[in-house]
Amino acid sequence: MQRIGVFVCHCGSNIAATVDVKKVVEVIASEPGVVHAEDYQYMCSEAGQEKIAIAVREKKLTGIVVCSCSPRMHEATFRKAAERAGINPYMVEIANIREHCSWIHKDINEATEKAVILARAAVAKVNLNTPLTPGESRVTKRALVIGGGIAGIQTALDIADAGYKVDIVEKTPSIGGRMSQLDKTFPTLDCSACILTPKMVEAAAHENITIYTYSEVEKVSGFVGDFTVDIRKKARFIDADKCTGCGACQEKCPSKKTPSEFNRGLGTRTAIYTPFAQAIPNVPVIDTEACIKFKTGKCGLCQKICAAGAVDYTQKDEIVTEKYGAIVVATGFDTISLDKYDEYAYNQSPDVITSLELERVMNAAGPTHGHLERLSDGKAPKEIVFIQCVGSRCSDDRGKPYCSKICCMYTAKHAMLIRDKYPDVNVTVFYIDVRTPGKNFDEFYRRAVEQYGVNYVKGQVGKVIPQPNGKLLVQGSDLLDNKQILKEADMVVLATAIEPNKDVRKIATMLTASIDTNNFLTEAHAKLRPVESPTAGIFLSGVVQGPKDIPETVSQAGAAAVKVVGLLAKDKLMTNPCTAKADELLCNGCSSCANVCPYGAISYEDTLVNDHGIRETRRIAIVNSALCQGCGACTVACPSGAMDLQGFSNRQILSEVDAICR
Amino acid sequence: MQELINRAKELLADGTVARVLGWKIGDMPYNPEPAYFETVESLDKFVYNGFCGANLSKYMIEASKLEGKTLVCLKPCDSYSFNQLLTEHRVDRDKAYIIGVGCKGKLDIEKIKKTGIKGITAVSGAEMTDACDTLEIDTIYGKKSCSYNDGMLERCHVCKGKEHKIYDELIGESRDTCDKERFAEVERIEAMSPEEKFEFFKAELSKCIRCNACRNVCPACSCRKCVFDSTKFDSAQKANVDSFEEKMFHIIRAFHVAGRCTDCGECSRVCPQGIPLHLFNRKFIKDINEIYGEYVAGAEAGSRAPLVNFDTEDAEPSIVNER
Amino acid sequence: MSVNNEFRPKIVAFCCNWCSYAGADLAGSSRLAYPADVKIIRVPCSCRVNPMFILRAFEKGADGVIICGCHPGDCHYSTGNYYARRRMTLLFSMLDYIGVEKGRTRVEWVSAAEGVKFSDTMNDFVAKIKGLGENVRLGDLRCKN
Amino acid sequence: MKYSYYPGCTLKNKAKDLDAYARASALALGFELEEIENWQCCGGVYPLGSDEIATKLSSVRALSDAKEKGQDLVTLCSACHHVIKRVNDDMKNCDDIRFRANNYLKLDTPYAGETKVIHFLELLRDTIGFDELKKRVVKPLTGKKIGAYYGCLLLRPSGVLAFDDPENPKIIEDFIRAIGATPVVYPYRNECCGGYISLKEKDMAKSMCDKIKESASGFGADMLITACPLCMYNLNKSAANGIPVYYFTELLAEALGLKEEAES
Amino acid sequence: MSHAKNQAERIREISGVNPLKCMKCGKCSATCPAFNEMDIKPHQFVSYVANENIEELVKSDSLWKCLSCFACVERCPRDVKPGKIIDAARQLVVRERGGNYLSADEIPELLDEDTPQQLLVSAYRRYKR
Repeated sequence: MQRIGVFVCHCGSNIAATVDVKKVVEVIASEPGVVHAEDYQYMCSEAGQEKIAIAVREKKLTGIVVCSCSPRMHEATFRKAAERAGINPYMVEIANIREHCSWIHKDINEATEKAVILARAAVAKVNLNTPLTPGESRVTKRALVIGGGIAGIQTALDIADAGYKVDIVEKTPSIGGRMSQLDKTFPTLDCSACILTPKMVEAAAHENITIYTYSEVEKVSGFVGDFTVDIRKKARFIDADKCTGCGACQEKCPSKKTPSEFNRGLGTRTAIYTPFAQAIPNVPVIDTEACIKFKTGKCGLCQKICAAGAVDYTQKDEIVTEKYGAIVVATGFDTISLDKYDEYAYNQSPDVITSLELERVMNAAGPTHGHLERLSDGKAPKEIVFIQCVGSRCSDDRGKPYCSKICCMYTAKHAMLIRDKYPDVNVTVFYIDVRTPGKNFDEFYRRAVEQYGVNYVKGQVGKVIPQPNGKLLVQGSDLLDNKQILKEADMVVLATAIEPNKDVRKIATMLTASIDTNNFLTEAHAKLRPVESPTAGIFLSGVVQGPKDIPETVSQAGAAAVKVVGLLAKDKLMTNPCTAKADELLCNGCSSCANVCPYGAISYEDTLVNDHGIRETRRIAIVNSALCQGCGACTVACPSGAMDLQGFSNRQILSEVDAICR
Repeated sequence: MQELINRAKELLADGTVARVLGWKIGDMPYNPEPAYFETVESLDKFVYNGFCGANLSKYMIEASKLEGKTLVCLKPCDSYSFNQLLTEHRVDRDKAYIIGVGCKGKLDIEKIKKTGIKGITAVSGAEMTDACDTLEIDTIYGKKSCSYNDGMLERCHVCKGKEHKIYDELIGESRDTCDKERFAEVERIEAMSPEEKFEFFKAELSKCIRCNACRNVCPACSCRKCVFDSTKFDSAQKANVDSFEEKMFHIIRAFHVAGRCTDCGECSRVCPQGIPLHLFNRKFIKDINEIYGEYVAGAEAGSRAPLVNFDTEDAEPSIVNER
Repeated sequence: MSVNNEFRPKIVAFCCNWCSYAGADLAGSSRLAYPADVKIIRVPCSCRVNPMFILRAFEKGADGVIICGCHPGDCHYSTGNYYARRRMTLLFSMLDYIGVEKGRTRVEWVSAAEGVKFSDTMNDFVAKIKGLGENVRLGDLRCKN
Repeated sequence: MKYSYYPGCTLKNKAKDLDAYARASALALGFELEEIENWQCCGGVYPLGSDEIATKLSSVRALSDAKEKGQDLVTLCSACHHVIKRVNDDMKNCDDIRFRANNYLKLDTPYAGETKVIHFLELLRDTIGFDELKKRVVKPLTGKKIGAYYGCLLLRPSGVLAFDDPENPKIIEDFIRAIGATPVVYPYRNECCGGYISLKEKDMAKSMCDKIKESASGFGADMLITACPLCMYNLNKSAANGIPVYYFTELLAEALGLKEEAES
Repeated sequence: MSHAKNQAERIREISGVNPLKCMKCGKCSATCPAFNEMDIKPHQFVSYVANENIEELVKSDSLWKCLSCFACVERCPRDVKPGKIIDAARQLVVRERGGNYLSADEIPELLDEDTPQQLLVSAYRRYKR
């Protein structure tokens, strides 16, 4: 029988207001195995942890139950406290009486009754706990960053500057991401390219950074400190070592009609192309779906023209396999499809565009060379209407339930830039709320109104009605005037909701990283561990975690880098000792367990066993504890109960069941 | 039968096999029992007829540990069990010399007795070489007869087929005996109201005396030590303390063999209380076939059982509520 | 048992550590109430839930058992919930077959971000179990006498 | 191929031709519309209140009748389609309504939304296919510039009607192309004609229809087509311009060379 | 429960709408083709119910101007369905005796030779008990 101490935390009033902690102490003290029970204001405080140490000393405790917040919060804290007090850290169990009890129940009797039951279950479990010792695993001192936008670039630079090797995998032919598509940035109106390009160059030149563009992560295995990743380098059909980036091939390419991804489909590109002038690497790729040579076998003009002899139509995809200690996901975002929002006539009129498309229109390298013009007829607009929250804050199934966060600011930016450059153009913004928290943000928006005379109308637009004369009639609400207004516009710009890059679900599955219903990756803790995934060794940078603007993205990218560096700085990692183990006397050697093991951690060995005097050689399952991650799939596949999971054993869980159902 | 005995003698004599695993004449004309024969002489007691229902594949677990090869007689349905044991590394193929024996359906003495035939002294018409359509039975009350089909085990009416799935050689003819819908009984229960279902199983399972005959005979239930005998789940029980434990035992037993059970029907054959235990296993087989696609345990050695397999598009558990 | 003699079911919820347990934590920190009848047992993965645990809960007097895990495809261990899904489907079907009321057992996939779903699920499950009443068919007769 | 067919009250009376052209065309295209026996009026508008049962029963009867025959239920009038499709959705998805409706009706087998409700246009699109229809056209309406008028009932709420993109539909435009004419897309094609409001608020309906017709002719339409007798009525009351309004089935019959036959 | 609260609850029940879901964006009013005919505007239907100001709402002319065209229902980003609220308010009125907006006497003069049956039955459903 264990000697168990139970410590009931008040958590200020978080627990104590709804759970009668004194009563819990009183009832639990008479449970079998419990030799000590007390309550305290804040068990996680130093004084609280000291109480554990004192009780261990004085009452010779062998097991500890802390009734407090979620184990996901402070299990590690109390395990360390136990270890300092001289008890094996795995002799600690947490009864979650805050998140699972006091915070969700109102009736004090009901909550107290439940807290007691949860405490009993934990006591019952500790009674069957056994000391466990973590193993050690090595750390590969190299990081992988998935995504080469500003988030990925910044994270990679910070890791590389700390002295560690880091690889960037970018799906498109160049790093740079969404930021490279922007014209200006808020809240100061810097040119986006002017501040991004130096970072791109720095990353490319950094001795610790390897960049794989036009590449995708194909397979991930392993675990924190020791991931193995297959990267598919898609064939560019250009020998990057030979290419001088002269651009002659692109000038001569006769296939010029493909919509340019970089210009959001507003302009065209050639079949052999670099997405934009400052692309890194400055090595083109051949789009085989557009290339005449690939489609018909004829042409081959680029190969003929290339003085460096870099064009190679026979190039094949290549798989690079590399080991990493940590992986950062920085896959960024895209705008949502507007197919379900055609009341705004996006699919009916070329003069209805998204804000990201407007960035390209305003950009000197864009489809209109930076001139603000209607895409239908090239005429200069006189009236422009901006519509906010298109697809954001929607609880129907058309859009996204969240606020996309960046739209209020970029719309103020667009409105201001337009009014500045074209003072004769009237700008109207239909908004629901203007949300501009952030340093110098509200001031920025107010300047748009006060200094630049942008007309902000509180109310959403119901319909954009194309007119026979080519104008767009915008039918919207003016809620302050309680009127329905009809405004004739030349252009309509939609602040389209952003969503995580479509590939992120596939990547999250490969990484076994949690993902939420909106396809943003989940943080380990919403407040305290915002750049880590709950999956150890996986870190989050940029919009993949949630909508954010450039300053926030860069801060978070740096934070993710620090977390990676902290991990890579270690030589060894402690492994989870809660691994599976087979009882050799019960094992049938039937292979059911190995069939369900996702890690290939189970093998079979002919083992000489002594089964109550019968000595024979049997086929016995052996678990490699360095590979086992402790899911427990094998334990249920095993019919004889030979396979059990340490820390979550059959008898431990059954004892919890019994305690709850008692 | 003589052909079989002769061949067994030959193989024993030339040292191909060290022993023969077959059936030995019992104390009654209808109760032969599994036995090893290690000498040519002992084979005089060897018998193979319509009453040799016992599935010998499970004996091969122990026989695999012995020196030399064992000649084992497997009926078509037994060969599925052997394959399944092979898949699970429980038997050694190299230690077995399999003679696939013909089968014309096996008999259930209880069924024969139920037709009113008592005091049996001799039975004829159940030899492998017989046509097996009528049984001539000598009793202390005189000569009786009974249709072979009427005396056949339930499992033979839903026979999986007369083909052996694994063998070294074949001796004897088999015949198709399948004349019933295999899942008809399961479907009948499925169609009941929850109350009726519960009453049905309560009535059946309350007869259970936990003699473990079902477990002992079952070729899939071959654990060195059963969970119900170990301390791993605090589940070791000997007596039938309450009705729940019977349910738990039989549900878990069926669950543990789900996807591995070849539906050999031995559990029901040996149950001294006559509980139709195969109805549990057959329910799992039916569900597996319907939800995850047709799967026949033991049809092929090395195949992956449905419960250690998955498909990303599998049905959700809520499908149960919709069925 | 509360004073007004209202039936208070005993409900065991097995929650995987990575998604559903975290979802329950989120329900808690978001103060999304559900009845105190639900008691959560933390398991590493839904594939750790042995049918024995479920039957044992019923044996000891539980009125409902719910298993929560990561959404299929999102398992922390890649494939655990796929196995859980098959096991529970077959087990539930067997329970239905022997006459246990449909709805006493349930599987729900709840992610770490779905506090609302966790709370809604538990509210709904408790309501359903209350509708079914006490679990007489699978209760441990020994303890009830 | 046989379908159950629910004509609705107006098609037996003021909108006889909408019905006649459809039946003639259907036969020519190889499917038979079998009128449901003893159908009752759908009520014209879908009863929005979640507690209204009695007003939904006539639809349930028609739906159940089709189910018994194992046929899909074809509708033609936009209002009937709207009402029956929504009631069907209730019967499928709303436990309370299903329970109470079945309680009232005491059908041999309870109805739970099993029948598939399809509009005649969907039949043309999904069963026959517009490409195939085009092949069957003998008198293409070449040169005609036609505006499709959808109105509200066929499109909204899109979650239930699932007819087409509610903001930018194309099924009638595709139909127009199939019969050899040129569709004219104009933004008011999914705006309301005024519906039942025209009984008492005649001016309001008129001004709404004016907008629709002006928009259509502004984009160059010579005529409008519709599937709804009430839309037809309201649009014809508008004095905006002389642009004529036809039932789509009339043009279908014409293109198939059946117009005279159908009229006789 | 006060009468106003009771009435508001009835409307929530009949319509199946939760007015608290509204984020006050005004898209319903931006959408409504009958907006200019209404004294209480579509986005206000929601706040009237939320504020339990039913007495005013049921007196509103808007009850008889809504076309049930579902444009507001279709476009509402919060799935609030103002069109269902106003119909529920209308139901409250017509379910009370004498609340009919249409009387049998006035029908003949409203008809013309082209009036389709559909118009009559629809109007009846909407306006009368």
